[in-house]
Amino acid sequence: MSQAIVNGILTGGLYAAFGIGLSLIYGVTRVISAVHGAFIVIGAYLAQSAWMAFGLDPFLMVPVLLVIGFGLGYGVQRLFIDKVMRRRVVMTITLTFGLDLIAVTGILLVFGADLRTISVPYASVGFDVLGARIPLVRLGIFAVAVILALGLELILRRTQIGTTIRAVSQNRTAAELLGIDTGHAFGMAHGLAAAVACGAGALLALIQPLQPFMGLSVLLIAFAVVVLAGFGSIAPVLISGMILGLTENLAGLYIGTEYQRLAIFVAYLAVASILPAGLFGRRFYAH
Amino acid sequence: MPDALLDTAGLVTGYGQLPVLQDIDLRIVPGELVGLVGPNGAGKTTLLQAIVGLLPAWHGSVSFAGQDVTRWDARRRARAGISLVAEGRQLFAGLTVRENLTLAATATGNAVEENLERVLALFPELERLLGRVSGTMSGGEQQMCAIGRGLMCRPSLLMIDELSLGLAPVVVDRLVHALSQIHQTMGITIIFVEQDVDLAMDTADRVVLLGMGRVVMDAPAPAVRARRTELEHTFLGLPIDGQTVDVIAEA
Amino acid sequence: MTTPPERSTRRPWPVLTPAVLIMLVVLVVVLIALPWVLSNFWLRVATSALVFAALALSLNVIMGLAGYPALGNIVFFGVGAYVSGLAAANLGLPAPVAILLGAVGAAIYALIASRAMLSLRGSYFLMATVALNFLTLELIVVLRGLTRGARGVTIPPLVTGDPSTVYDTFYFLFLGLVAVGAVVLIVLRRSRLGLGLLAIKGNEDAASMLGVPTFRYKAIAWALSAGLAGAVGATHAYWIGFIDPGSSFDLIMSLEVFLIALLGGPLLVIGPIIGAFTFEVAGVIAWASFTEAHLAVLGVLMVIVVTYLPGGLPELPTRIRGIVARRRGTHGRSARAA
Amino acid sequence: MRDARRHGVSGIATAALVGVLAAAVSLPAVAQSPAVGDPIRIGASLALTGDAAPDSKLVRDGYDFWAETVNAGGGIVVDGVARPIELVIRDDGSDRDQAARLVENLIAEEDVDFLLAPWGSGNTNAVAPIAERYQKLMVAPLAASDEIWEQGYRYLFGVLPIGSTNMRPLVPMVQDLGLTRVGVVTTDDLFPLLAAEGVSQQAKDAGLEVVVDEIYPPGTIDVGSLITRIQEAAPEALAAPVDVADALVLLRQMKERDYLPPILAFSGATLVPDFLSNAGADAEGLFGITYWSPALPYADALFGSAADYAAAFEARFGYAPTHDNVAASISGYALQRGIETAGSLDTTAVRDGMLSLDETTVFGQMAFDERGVNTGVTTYVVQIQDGTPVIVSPADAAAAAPLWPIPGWSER
Repeated sequence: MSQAIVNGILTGGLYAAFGIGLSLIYGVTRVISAVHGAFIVIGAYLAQSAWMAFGLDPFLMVPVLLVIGFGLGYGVQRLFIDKVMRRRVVMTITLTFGLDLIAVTGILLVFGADLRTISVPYASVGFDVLGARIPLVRLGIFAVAVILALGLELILRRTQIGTTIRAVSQNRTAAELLGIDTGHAFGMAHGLAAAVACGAGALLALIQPLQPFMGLSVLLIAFAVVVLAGFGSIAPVLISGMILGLTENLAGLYIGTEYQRLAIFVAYLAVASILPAGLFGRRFYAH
Repeated sequence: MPDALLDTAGLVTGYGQLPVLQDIDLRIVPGELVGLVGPNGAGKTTLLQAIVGLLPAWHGSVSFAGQDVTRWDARRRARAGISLVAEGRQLFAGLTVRENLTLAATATGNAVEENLERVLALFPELERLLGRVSGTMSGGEQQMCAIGRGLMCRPSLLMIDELSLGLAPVVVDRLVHALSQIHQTMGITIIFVEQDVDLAMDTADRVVLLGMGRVVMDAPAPAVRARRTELEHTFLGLPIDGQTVDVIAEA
Repeated sequence: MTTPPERSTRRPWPVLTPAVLIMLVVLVVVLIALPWVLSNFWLRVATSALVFAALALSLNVIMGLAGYPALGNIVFFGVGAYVSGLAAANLGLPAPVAILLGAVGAAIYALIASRAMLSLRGSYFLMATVALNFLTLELIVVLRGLTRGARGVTIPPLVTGDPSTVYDTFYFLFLGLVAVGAVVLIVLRRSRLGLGLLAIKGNEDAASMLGVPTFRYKAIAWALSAGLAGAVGATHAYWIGFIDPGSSFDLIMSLEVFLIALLGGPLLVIGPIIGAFTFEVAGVIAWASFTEAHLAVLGVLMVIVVTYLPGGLPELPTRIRGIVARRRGTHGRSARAA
Repeated sequence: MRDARRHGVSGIATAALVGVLAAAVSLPAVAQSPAVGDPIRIGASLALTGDAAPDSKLVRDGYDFWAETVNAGGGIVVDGVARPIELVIRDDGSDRDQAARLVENLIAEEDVDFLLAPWGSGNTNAVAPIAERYQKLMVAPLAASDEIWEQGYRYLFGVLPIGSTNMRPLVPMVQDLGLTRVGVVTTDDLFPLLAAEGVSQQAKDAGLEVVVDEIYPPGTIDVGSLITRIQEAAPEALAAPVDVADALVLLRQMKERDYLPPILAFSGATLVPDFLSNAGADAEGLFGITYWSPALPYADALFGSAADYAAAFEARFGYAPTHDNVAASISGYALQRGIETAGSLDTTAVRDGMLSLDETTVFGQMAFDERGVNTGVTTYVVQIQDGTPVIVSPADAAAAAPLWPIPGWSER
């Protein structure tokens, strides 16, 4: 039991890191970005490559990935999404899924179909608390995920660009009237979201063998996280991630491991239909 | 006659396929305080949107401070000094008053502190509201914040849509007072849209009356007051024959 | 000088004008004649096109008419396949009964899901349909006592004989389903229900205030959509001869259907048919030339359609004319609506 | 020039082979230097992209290796004419419909003479009816689903035994070691389920206690609960017939938890290069299942001994072959032997030829029953000892004794 809770929370942190960017993009641009999973996978592959080439620890790679992810997100927003952002969701989802397919193919062509993993020397290090084992790697992943989340929150709350992003998400016309470059602001928002996604990829690479087509399952987790969190600010996303992690682990322990994934989708649909606004309300930074 | 601050020539625009403004010629010189009046659907808001660049001109041109800005987008015009306090105030409801004000200054590349002082001097009420989330304030407070935000952009032309709509008389008095302060002490040219014709005539130096997307009357406030009856015709939607319009327009 | 933006996104819904009628007749004749003209390979391509056309028609019932972006609608294809497949493999029911059961089963499944999901709108509905698809997939996998789970189900053949007989049979079966889909859409479009659905698409709250029983209408539309998708899935199960969870609830296939519906643009009936054939032929070419990157080709197509052809194929002539005109040097800025 | 070199190389190889294999049934084509004829076109739809791409790559390399080896020797001699092999491989992107369509195209438009199957039971299931409809022979390297072989397909052959038998040899080994408590965990996938059911049943039949029997979703990121369940049940031997990615996840998270059962056996995954390169030192001591090892005393006229096959394959592709590679090569070879026995390319004749085979290949014994299943294959338990897979069971083939318990994480 205590082990399942520890696992659930630690993995939940990672799930939250998958979902945060998606939540931010939707909150600001009202676009469900299906290319988000690809950002995570790209981050994972880059972290793995750095590990292979230079022996660089994935945790140390995170800052680099933040920069790369930012560039990717900014570019995707300005080059593609900007043009169709205000259309119906049918259009934006098709566009982003199209981008996802292109990205996945790119990953396949660049990195090949072979499995790739990272095996850090401290993989078996851990300590026991109250009868539950806490692996150091997992703790590190959780910590970095939380730091990424809080960092994003800080940027949105405390910086000039954060204020601009929130302003643009609330009233685009007014922002234009003030001379705000809204396209740039949307780009920044998507950039920040993709940065977190790319960074989270390094964390994923620490526990999961990499395959080019793994993006979809990651994307589904991100969907579930944001549906639970309701596109609010960052804290609900963190909590939702952990709820999912716990759901999965407790279902695995008490109902049976084969129901683990089913439990996630049941939680996802149950919350979506009973509480359409998510567990925490749906307004984006509207206090 | 001084150079025009704003000059629209043969301006035509509208929404979708539907033209709203027909051939608008409007010339405003620096330092004017202009009230824009007209019945619902006459095109007042549309005109402001065309001036500020939210609607592209189909025909005709818009010049501002000697430059042809017809092709400029709203952002560029804002930076050039046109500020619009739009209908419904359009505050960033989730942001605090301070954030709303600060953002306006930084977005247009203006200093924050100096302009904030200027706005707070004009609306001391905002001082204690700086930390409030703007969406939670009263209508009057929101309008002050909106006007203040417009001023943070350091405009040379400030346009206010629906100055008094839905506000209590005491608040309206307060805003009218502020308006003349902005006009006189800051020397900013102002166009404001007002439903209440009498209020517009009392406040403005010059009144422009729009009807069916055209300028029906454009005259100094006292001259307009003298033609109150014709004004009422327009507001009631009665047609005014072309000749009369021309006479009035020339006045 | 700029003129008013010429791109009007809100076209009036096309009705049965003589031109459309002639197009329809030509299309029907061509579709019926195809098996006599095509080689078995191309007949298989055409059959796939019909499968996609039927699915896109079914999607149009809920998406085209009611405006509900059911991205995960492939779930009903899968449910239809499983209901009929299990009925045939385990109970030994004859194919027509099994296929009918598949359709009914999928429709009932939609009605059950509608209670929970049709109150969601836009992106939320979209994501919920995706979740429903994967939830159902997991259910099929977990209930392996009933469904054989990940092992899949082998379906007894519907017809035996030489390849041509088999292909002709399935071609006409799917053509029949396309016809059913077309009739359903045309009848709906002209009925009160259809009007109600279009009202819901325009503005659901307003429709509700005007007395349109929005929930009931949406539920009926979704059940019809699901029933048709279920019938396609059921027939497809016989066509392939083997079903398993992964390929019966395949999100990529759902995306392809989505894209085809978009290609059809505002032409609710003819659009998906032309879109599906265009898509399939393009697909064959793409597979031949970009084996490694064929998914990227699909992706590029999706990006292009959304970015440059949001009105679908019907918009293509106008677009091309626009590009040609620009090339000819109406230099000056393009008519870009800000 | 190129041809001359080929002949030269294969000439040496042939000479060596003739010496080693006195009992070789047929002499390689080049020895007789027959006239060179049109190629025999053999089609295959493979998942070069998509989910099944890593597995399919092994199959593709196996096919290529067979075709290249045959062609290096001049080709298959049919009616006195040496016919080279031309493989026509298409990518189905792991998509069932696409696989079906591609096979249709291979038969109807590309006019191939024979077919080799895609990787896996799912896609084989999808294309088998088409091959059947056109009466094209198809040989499947890796279609272990029991059910496929109950469909009465006349033109489908498979070189591997059916999946449910896969992990069974583990049971006698565990018994020999005097252990009684076993566990089985697997993912919810076609082959893993079959293998798990098979070994679980076998263990119960043998009187062992199955203390944990779990299924979990493939691709699960967090298998913490599964490990907790295993830990609580404390099996002495754990069989986990899961694919490479899932095996890596399970192993990694056991390591994080500092847990390892005394005996841990994956199925074929243990021997896949992808697994070994990624698991590195963590693979030490793990058990696995194979149908083949380069150390086995198998040989045939085409490939030479198992060791020869391994050496030549590694020289060509840069990694040591697994039974997946060899099974793919042998699929081609089975077809080749069918053709050679029949002396023609006629489907019925080749089918009869294949059914009549009963001979040793580099893959072991090869003999097909009426269903088309190869009944000659022996299954071995291997263990990674000092970084190398060695056969540890059954005893008569064992190169070493099984070492257990596997050293714990802290003892490495």
